[in-house]
Parts: sequence; C-alpha cells; structure tokens
Amino acid sequence: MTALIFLIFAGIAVFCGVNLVVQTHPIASALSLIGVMGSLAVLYLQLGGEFIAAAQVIVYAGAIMVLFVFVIMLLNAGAETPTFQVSRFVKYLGAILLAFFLGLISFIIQGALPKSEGVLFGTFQGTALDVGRKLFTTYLLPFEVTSVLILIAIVGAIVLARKEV
Amino acid sequence: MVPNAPVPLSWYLILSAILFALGVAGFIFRRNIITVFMSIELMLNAVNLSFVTFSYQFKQVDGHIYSFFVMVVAAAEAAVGLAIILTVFKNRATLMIDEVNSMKY
Amino acid sequence: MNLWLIPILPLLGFLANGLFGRRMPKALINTFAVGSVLLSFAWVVKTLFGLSPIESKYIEHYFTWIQSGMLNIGVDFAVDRLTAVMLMIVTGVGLLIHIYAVGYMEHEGGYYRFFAYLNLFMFFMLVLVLAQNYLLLFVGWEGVGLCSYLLIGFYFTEQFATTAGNKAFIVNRIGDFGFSLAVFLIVRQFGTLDFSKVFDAAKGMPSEPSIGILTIITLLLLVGATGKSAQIPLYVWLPDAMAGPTPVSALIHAATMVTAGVYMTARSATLFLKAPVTMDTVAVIGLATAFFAATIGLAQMDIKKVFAYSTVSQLGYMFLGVGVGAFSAGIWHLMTHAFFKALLFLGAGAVIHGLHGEQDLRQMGGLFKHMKITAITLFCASLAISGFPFTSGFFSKDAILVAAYERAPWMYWIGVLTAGMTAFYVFRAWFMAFTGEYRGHAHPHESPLVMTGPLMILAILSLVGGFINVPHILEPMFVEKAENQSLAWLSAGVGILGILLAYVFYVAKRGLADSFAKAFGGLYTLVYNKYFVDEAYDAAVVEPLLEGSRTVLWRGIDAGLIDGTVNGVGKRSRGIGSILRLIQSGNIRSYAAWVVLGSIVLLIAIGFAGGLR
Amino acid sequence: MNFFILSLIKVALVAFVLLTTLAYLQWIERKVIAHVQLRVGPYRVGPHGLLQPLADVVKLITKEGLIPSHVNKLFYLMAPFVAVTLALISISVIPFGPEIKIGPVTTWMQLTDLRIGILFVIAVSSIGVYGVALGGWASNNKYSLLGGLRSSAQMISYELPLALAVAAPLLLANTLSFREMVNYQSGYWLGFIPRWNLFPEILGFIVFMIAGFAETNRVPFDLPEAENELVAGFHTEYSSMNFAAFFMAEYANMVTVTAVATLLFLGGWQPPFPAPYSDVIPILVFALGGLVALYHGLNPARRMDKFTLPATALVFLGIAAIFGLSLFVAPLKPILMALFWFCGKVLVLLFVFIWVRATLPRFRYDQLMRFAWIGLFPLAMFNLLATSLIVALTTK
Repeated sequence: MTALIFLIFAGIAVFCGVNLVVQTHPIASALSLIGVMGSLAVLYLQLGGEFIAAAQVIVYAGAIMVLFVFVIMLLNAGAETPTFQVSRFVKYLGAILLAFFLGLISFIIQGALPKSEGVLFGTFQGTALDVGRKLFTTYLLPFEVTSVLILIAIVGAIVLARKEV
Repeated sequence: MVPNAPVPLSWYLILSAILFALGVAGFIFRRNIITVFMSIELMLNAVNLSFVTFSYQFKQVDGHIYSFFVMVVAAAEAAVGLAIILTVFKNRATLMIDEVNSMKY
Repeated sequence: MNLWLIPILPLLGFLANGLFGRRMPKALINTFAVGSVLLSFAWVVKTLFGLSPIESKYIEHYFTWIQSGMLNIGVDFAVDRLTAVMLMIVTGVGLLIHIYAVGYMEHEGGYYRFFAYLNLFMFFMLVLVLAQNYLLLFVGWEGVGLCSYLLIGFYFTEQFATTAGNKAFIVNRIGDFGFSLAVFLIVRQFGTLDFSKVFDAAKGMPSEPSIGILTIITLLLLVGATGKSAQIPLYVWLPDAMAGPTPVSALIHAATMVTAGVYMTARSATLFLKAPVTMDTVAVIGLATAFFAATIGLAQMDIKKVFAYSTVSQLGYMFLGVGVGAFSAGIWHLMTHAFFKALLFLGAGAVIHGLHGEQDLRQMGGLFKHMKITAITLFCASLAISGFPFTSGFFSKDAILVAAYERAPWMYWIGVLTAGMTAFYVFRAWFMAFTGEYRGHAHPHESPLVMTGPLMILAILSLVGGFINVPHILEPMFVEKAENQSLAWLSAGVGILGILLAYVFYVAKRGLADSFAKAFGGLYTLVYNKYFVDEAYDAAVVEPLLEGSRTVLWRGIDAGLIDGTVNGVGKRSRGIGSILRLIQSGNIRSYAAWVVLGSIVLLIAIGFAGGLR
Repeated sequence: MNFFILSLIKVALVAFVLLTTLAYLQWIERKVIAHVQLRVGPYRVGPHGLLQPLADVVKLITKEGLIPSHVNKLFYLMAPFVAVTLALISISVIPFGPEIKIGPVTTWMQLTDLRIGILFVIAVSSIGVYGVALGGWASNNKYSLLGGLRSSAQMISYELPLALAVAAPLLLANTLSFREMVNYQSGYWLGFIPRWNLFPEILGFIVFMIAGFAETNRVPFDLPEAENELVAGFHTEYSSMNFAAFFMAEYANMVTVTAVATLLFLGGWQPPFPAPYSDVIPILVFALGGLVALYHGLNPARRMDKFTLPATALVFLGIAAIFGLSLFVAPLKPILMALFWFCGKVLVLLFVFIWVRATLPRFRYDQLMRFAWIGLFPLAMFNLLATSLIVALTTK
C-alpha cells in the first residue's frame, strides 16, 4: 500500500517538477509547484511527518505560493518567449544527459545508504506533540531567532513594496 | 513489488535528488525571475524531503524541526524576494533576468 | 659593617650634581663631588681598620637580584685583602684627582657635568671592586666603560673627542663581549657566579694540560681584560682617549679603570692557575704589549701621548707579572703604577694648564724656572717609573721581572730592555719640557696650590710607595715569590743607563736626537705613526663593516628584498583582481551557473575527500 | 465487513445527506431572509417552495455553459472544480456522533479520524483560496481579477485570526483530533452546566465565527461578489454548472465552518443537560412543531395550507414518536440523540449565518481589511495569551 502511494505521488511530484521547468507561463509553473508541494505533503505523511505535512500545506502551499500567485496575477507577466531557439538535437542530448546524471546519482545514493529497512506507513509517528516538545526545549533559540527573522522579512517586504508616497 | 511491501529509504532520497536537479535546471535555464524564484523553492522542498527521510531513518523528530525552520526561512525569503521583484518590475517594467544587469563591473 | 655605603656615597654625589648641578654654584658642586669621595675614602679606612686582620673574606648580602631556576645571583659585596688594596688605591688616588680636578676644571664649561660623571665613575669602580659575583663585577665593568666614554667625549663639541669616545666604547664592547661569553660558560659549568662557590668548585678540578673548559673560560676572561686594560689587540683606544680632560686620563686611563682587567685576573687566580696555556698567553701578550708600546712611546711628540703609551706598556708589565704566576707582584706594580702614573698625568695637566692648552713637547722647554713644584714632582714620578733604586717602581717592577726570569729567561731580558726604553722616553719628555729655553709663545705660570698639593702627595707616595710590601699583605691569597737581589740591581742599572742616554740626547747634545731620527728614517716614521695600526684596523674592520652594511644590508636586503616583496604583493593582487573582475558580468544567469559549478566542484571534493562509504 | 466497504457506505450516506442539505440550505436561506424582510419567499414550486432547490438544480444543469473566448480555458475550468473539491474534502474529518454498534459492526459516526484533524481542516481552508484566486484571474477581465484578488486577500487575512481562535481550545483540550476534543467537552460543571469550550473560550468563539463569515465570503464580508460594485466578482464570467459549483462551494464551506465551530466550542454531539432530562427534549421539540403546524393547518391562511400544514404536522409528530420509541430501543438511542444534538447546533449556527446575512450591511474593502488586522487579530492573540496563561498556571 505504501509503495503504491509512494509511486503515485512521486510520479506526480516529478511530473509537476518537470512541468515547472518546461512551462512557459509562470502561473502554470506556480500551480505545478503547488502540485509538487501537495504530493510531498503526502510523502511526509508516509514518512511519519504528520505535523510537517500539515505545516507544508498550510505554510508552503497555503501562504507562500499564494504570494507567488498574487505577484504573478498582479504583474500579469506574460508567457516567456524563448529567446534562443535550442535545436531539437540539443534538447534530446540534454534530456539524455540529465537522465544519465540522475541515474548516476541514484546509483551513488543507493550505494551510499546502508541497507536500511523500508518505509512502512505508521512505523514512526512524528506527532505534533513530540515536535512541539522538542521545538520549545532543545530548539528554543533557533525558534526565537527565526521569529526575529520573519519580523525583519515583514518590515523589509513592506518597505520595499510600499508605493512611494 | 507487492504494493504493500516497505519502500526502501533510498527511493525517497533519489526523488529528492531528482527534484533538486530539476530545481537547479530551472534556476539556470529559465529567464523569468519569478520562475527562477520558484525553482529555488522547489530546491528547498527537495531538501525538506531528504530532512524528513533522514528523520524517519533515525526515528527522531529533529528532521521535522529542521524542515520546519527551512519553511520559515523560505517564507521570509519569498516575502522579501517578491517585494524585490515588484520593485524591479516597477522600475524596469520587465521580468526578464537578462535585462536586469546594471550591476556590471 | 654596611659596605654598601662606600659606592653609594659617590652615587649620591653624582645624583646631586647631575640633577641639580646646573643651578648650584661651583663651590656647592665641589663640596658634593669631593665631599662624597672623601667620605667614601674615610668609610673605607674605617671598615678596613674595623676588619683589620682580614683573614677570611667578609661578605655582606643585600638582596637577591636574579632568581631563575638553579641560578641565584644576589647583590652582595665582599672584602678581602685584595679588595682592601684596590679600595685604598681607588678611593685614595680618586680623592687626590678630584681635588686636583677642582683646580684644573676652574674655567672649563660643563663644570657640574664633569664632576657628576667623575662621581658616577667612582661608584661603578667601587661596585666592580666590591662585587662578590661575576655579574655584579660585570655591572661595574660596564659602568666604568660607560663613564670613560662620557668623560672622553666630555668636549662633545670637538669632533676628535666624540670619535675617540666612540672608539673607546666600541673597543671596550668587543672586550666585554668576550667577558660575557666567559660568564655564560661559568654559569653553564658551575651553575653559579658567586666567586667563593666558583673557586671552591674549580679547586676540585684537575689543571688542564691542553684546551679544556677552564682554559676557554680564562681565555675569554683574558679577551675581556685586554679590551678593558688596553692590551695588544684592543689597545688602540687608550692613546685616543687622551682627548678627554687630563684628570680623566689620570684617574681612568692610568690609575683605576685600566687596572680593572688586572684586578679581575687576580681575583679569578684559581681559574687561571688551572689553565697553564692561558697563563702563558697572558704573559706573552703582556710582554709584547710592554715592548711594543715602549717603542712607540719613544717617538711621540705629544706629552699626553707619551704617557698614554707608557701606561699601555706598564699594563703590559702587570699582565706579564700575572701571567708568570706572580699575582701579588702584578698587584703591587698596579699600586705603584697608580701613584706615579697619576702623578705623571697630573703633572702634564699642570704643564698644559700653565701653557693654556699647549700639549706639543716641541713648543715647550725651559719650564723649570716657571713651574718649580710641577717640575720636581714630575722628576720624582720619572725616577719611580724608570725603576730608580728604592723608588716604588723599582720594587714592584723588579718583583715582576724576577718572577719572569724564573718562568723563562728570555722574558726577563726583553722586560729589562723595555724598562730601559721606558726610562729613556720618560726622561726625554722631562728634559724636552723642563730644560733648555722656552720654545712656545705662551707665558707659562705655576699652577695654584689646589693642583700642586695632590702632586706633592703623589710624589711622596711614588717615592715611598715601594715600602708598602703588597706581596706580604696578599700573602694568604697568593703564594709569595722569592726575592732575587742580583737581578733587581741589574734591571735598575739598565734603568739608570736609559736616563743617562736621555740626558745625553736631549740636554748635552741637543741635535743628536734629530740626527738619529734622520739616520733611522724609515724606522722612525714607522714608530712615529704608531706602526699604522689604526689605519690597519680601519682598513681591515671598520671600512668593510660600513661598506658591507651600506651596500649589502641597506641596498640589497632592505630595499631589494623587503620593499620588493611588499610592493610585489600589492602589484600581484591588483593583477589578480583585474582578472576576477571579469566574472562580475551583471548577468544573473552567469552567476547562477558559477554558483552551481562551485557547488558541484565542492560536492566532488567532499566525495573524494570524505570517500563515499 | 472489511474497512473499504464500511467506509464506502459511510461516504455514500454522508455525501447524500450533505448534498441534500446544501440544496435545502439554499431554500432555508431564501425563506428566512424573505420572512426577515416581511416577504414570503419561494412558495410556488411545491408546498412552501420546498421543491425550489430542485428546480434551481435542473435549471443550472440544463443551461448552456458558455466559455468566453478571451478566457484562459484550462484554469477557467479548473477553478470551480478546485473550489468545490476543497470545500467538500473537510467534511470527511468531522465526527457526527460517538461510537455506535449496528448489529455486528461497531463503528464511529465519522468518516475517519486524523490525529491532526483540526490542522487538516485549516490546511484545506487555506488552499481554498486558490479556487477563488484562479477563478478571478482566469476569466481575464478587470472586475473578476479585482474581485478574485480582493476575496483571496480577505480569505488570507482572516485565516490568521481563524487559526489563532482555533488554537485556544486546542490548548485546553491538548489534542488535535476532533474526537478527543468532543470527549474533552463531555461532563458537566455543577451538575447542569455542560463543559463546553464555549464558556471558557467565549472570546475565541466570537472571533472564530466572525473569521468564519469572512472565510466563506458571507455577507458582512461578501464584497468580492457584491452585485452592485463588482458585477459578480470572480464568478462573473461563469455560467451554469461552474456558477453552481462556486455556489455549492460557498455553502459547503459554511457547513464546514459551523460544524467545526460546534465541535470545537459547543461540544459536538454532547447534550446540554445530563442524560435523563436531555433525552426528552427532542421529543418535546418535534411534538411542539407538529402541534403548531396542526393549529395553522386547522385555520389556514392560504388555500393550500389546509392540506400541506396537517401533512408537516403529521411528519413532525411521527419523528417525535420515533424519538420516544428510541428511548427504549438500546442501539438506536445514541445514534438519534447524537445526530439530533449535533444537527441541532449546526442548524442554529447556520440560522445565525443567514440571520446575519439578512440584517448586517456590507463592509467597505479597506474597513474589512483594517477590521481583520487591527480588530480581530489582536483580539485573537490576546485570547490565545490569556488561555495559555491560565493553562500554564493551572496544570502542574
């Protein structure tokens, strides 16, 4: 069951990833990115990351990507016109090269990782309780620092995007 | 591969590598600033996946916390990045990276 | 018995004059300067009488100066018979010279400065004499070197004075270098510098037939001594030191400082006895210096130069004495020499004072009727130095010559010949200055009592000094040599022969000296120009040093190497910078490509470095 | 009865009930607004307009769905689809009743229970924005673009106070799943006051409701599809089925919000009074309803009332009888009781939604945004701080 779900959503993720790179219109690539995030959320659930899956959906898909969609809508950016026409041959060559490269990487990773046991849904549950407890004990300082970071980002964004009065 | 058999951990990492490679490709080959920005977000997502995978391997929640912080940072980065893109658009009326090259030597 | 009072008094004198001298009237400066030396002399007398039969060494420890690891050097003074003799000489003669200087420096500039330096010198000399370990002795040693430099260069407005000062200081430094190496070796060998500890340990060691550790130490000590006491290789500074005022020459370059080398050798007698090789070298150097300096003295025209070379020669005698093992004889001669040489210099000073700065013998003559007291006192000194029977010189010089004969007969004969020459050049100077008619054009006048007083006292001392039987006093420390009357009279005879010759040359047949000079033309000019030793040193050492530092060090290394590298780095980085600048193409995608390329290279590097498991 | 079949049955049951309620919600809303405005509302199609929703559905389906040419076709069609699916997904997590036994099978009156149920609902609602945003952008005209932007901006801004308001009861119940949340709210203080989160979290409840209005673009905040200013907001270009989809999405969102509100604050299916007394109330309510209908039926105001009103009275009395009967039939009682209380609370809250739509005027856009960031957000933050302070002090 887990493998089936993994295959489905990994396929979706890869498809959306390729779509993001290939699509000319930014809104299309934005939505394909949301597709990637959604499928990753499911994979997180499989890997036992409940809280992270929810956070991924809420924060990433729900907030950051909305920002992107907003900016794309506001700027009404048209489709990208490919300036240099890459010959068909180069495209295929590129694809083959990419495939080979990915094969190499997967071989290396396969070799590198110890023959660990497979992933079964439910064997490890990183519940919100554990994440919360650890977040506010061992990782309290990074938590506070990131909150300051966000504050800075907010102020920065406002100052940058404000219309000159 | 009986659908119910456990999925070897390395597959998740391979997926993460593939997504990361796609992100890098987008980052290099696309000309629209927003698309470049989005491929960076894709790379960050790939990293998050490997974080969660490793947290599963070590049965600890630290991986989740790291990916949580990655998300937070990505949010901050997105906010400021998009603000910059807006200002660039306001001043240069273009989103094509190549036209924004006044920082020449 | 707080011995520390002896050196501290002159130091207080120095501080008083040095700090407030400018605003003090001459009288007050005198009281401070002479007073402090007088009190010091009185305190020496009191302590010596207090200790009276100084059988063993009386040591006083004040504080620990250096405490590092096993080395423990304390500031402690000691008095034994040898120190007693030296103290008497230094403070006694010093006092007389101070009194004389009051008169001599009457109308010279920088009055307070002169007396401040003089007092400082007294302080350092006393520290040197009283020291109970080599390091404290070395402090005194350096101090006197400094003061001699300051006093030689007293007339610092004159070029020749300052160069003479530099020369003295540098040559002394060379000697001091040898001395400090010796001190280091002593520390390495004995682990301490304290005299009593070192000598006890040395007694236990076997005497070294050939070159051993002790021989090396003593040789290095000898180098220090030759530097300080102006022996053969390092004597060149003493004749030039005459550039300083005469009391300085008298005190420092006759009576006290130059004898420091001899005193140090005597003090470390136990070390020297263990190293026969060094003893021979000391003797040979002493004898060579004596003979060599005497020959130069014959042809000098400047009165102070004559006496300077005579000092070098007499010091040679002392080293000969020490070298052949007659330490007490050497010290004896040191004492008597202090008396008559100080007298000679002070007399010369009186003459120069009278002629208002004229030092050339050819401009003098017939001064007897103008300066009777100076003439007579100088006559006594001349008798003493040439070893006239029953004068102080006679006893001490013959003691050395007798000991030399025991060691090696040929030494005795050269010594006697030198004694003859000494007698000749001293009386030559006396006759040229005081007999015949006055050749100069200043009108000479007798010096005031404050100057002639010390002259008279010294004259008495140089005549009677011989009867203070120093070898008998130093008997417990050094074995006493047997007396040999026949040899003594033989050398006295040669001395008298020298005097007669001088009389014949310069009084009876006045022209004879010049004709002789012409006869031995080449030899005469050689001797007159001091065998061109100074010129040789210049050529051999000074010039190459200066030239080397100018071309090699300054141009070669400093300009070429260091500046070169510094500027080179600057140019190189600018070059690299201009290349790197090209990367900033402004094209974000090229940046992205560089970023990716960099990370890939990094990954590969980590892969290989870390090694994929 | 393996897991699949059981969940399929449950899904079918819930889907049917939900879709019919969505349709009749439309009817209830029009009748209530009408009666508030002293008019009659739909009564022609079927008795008292009961068949009106059916008529609307038929109309929308049969109408020709024209797709304007200047529209970005793919996203134009995708937008309503996204809006509806996301609105309906969150119903799967909502529990209607406790564990029940029907014959051999014991199951929960709930499709599934996620340990992060509440987070799931929030996540789905946060993605709901895309339906509206894409709809506005895809129809490619100024008004719909502006409408789309404004409504998505509004939904994002109100999502924050909503999340904070939801966080408050979480602190009390210390759990993220609805089931445990409802169990936490069982029991009674002093015998008769129910332990609902409502009482300690009254402020949280108010903020949640207001944010709920905004989240579903309901009246005070329904500027984007306000007819007079922006024509129809983001769904101006949409016709027939797509338009119906957006409408259905809106009502589904409303149901979801009210259901979550009841679960978090009003104790889900927990009766307000202890067991023996609370069992009587459903019977009384339906009996009373039936008698009122009977009384009006006897002296009818309108011609048809003679027949319709007695019929409704008969239905109501029948239900009352069923409730009475269930008291004695053991397995049936928990189901009916739970359903009655849960649906009762949801209907009450829906009535509030509709009631507010009928009475309150519309916010201007800048007032709306300022109210969110300056009014609601600080209030929610304060409420959260207060709750966490109390929780920190009380628990050891």
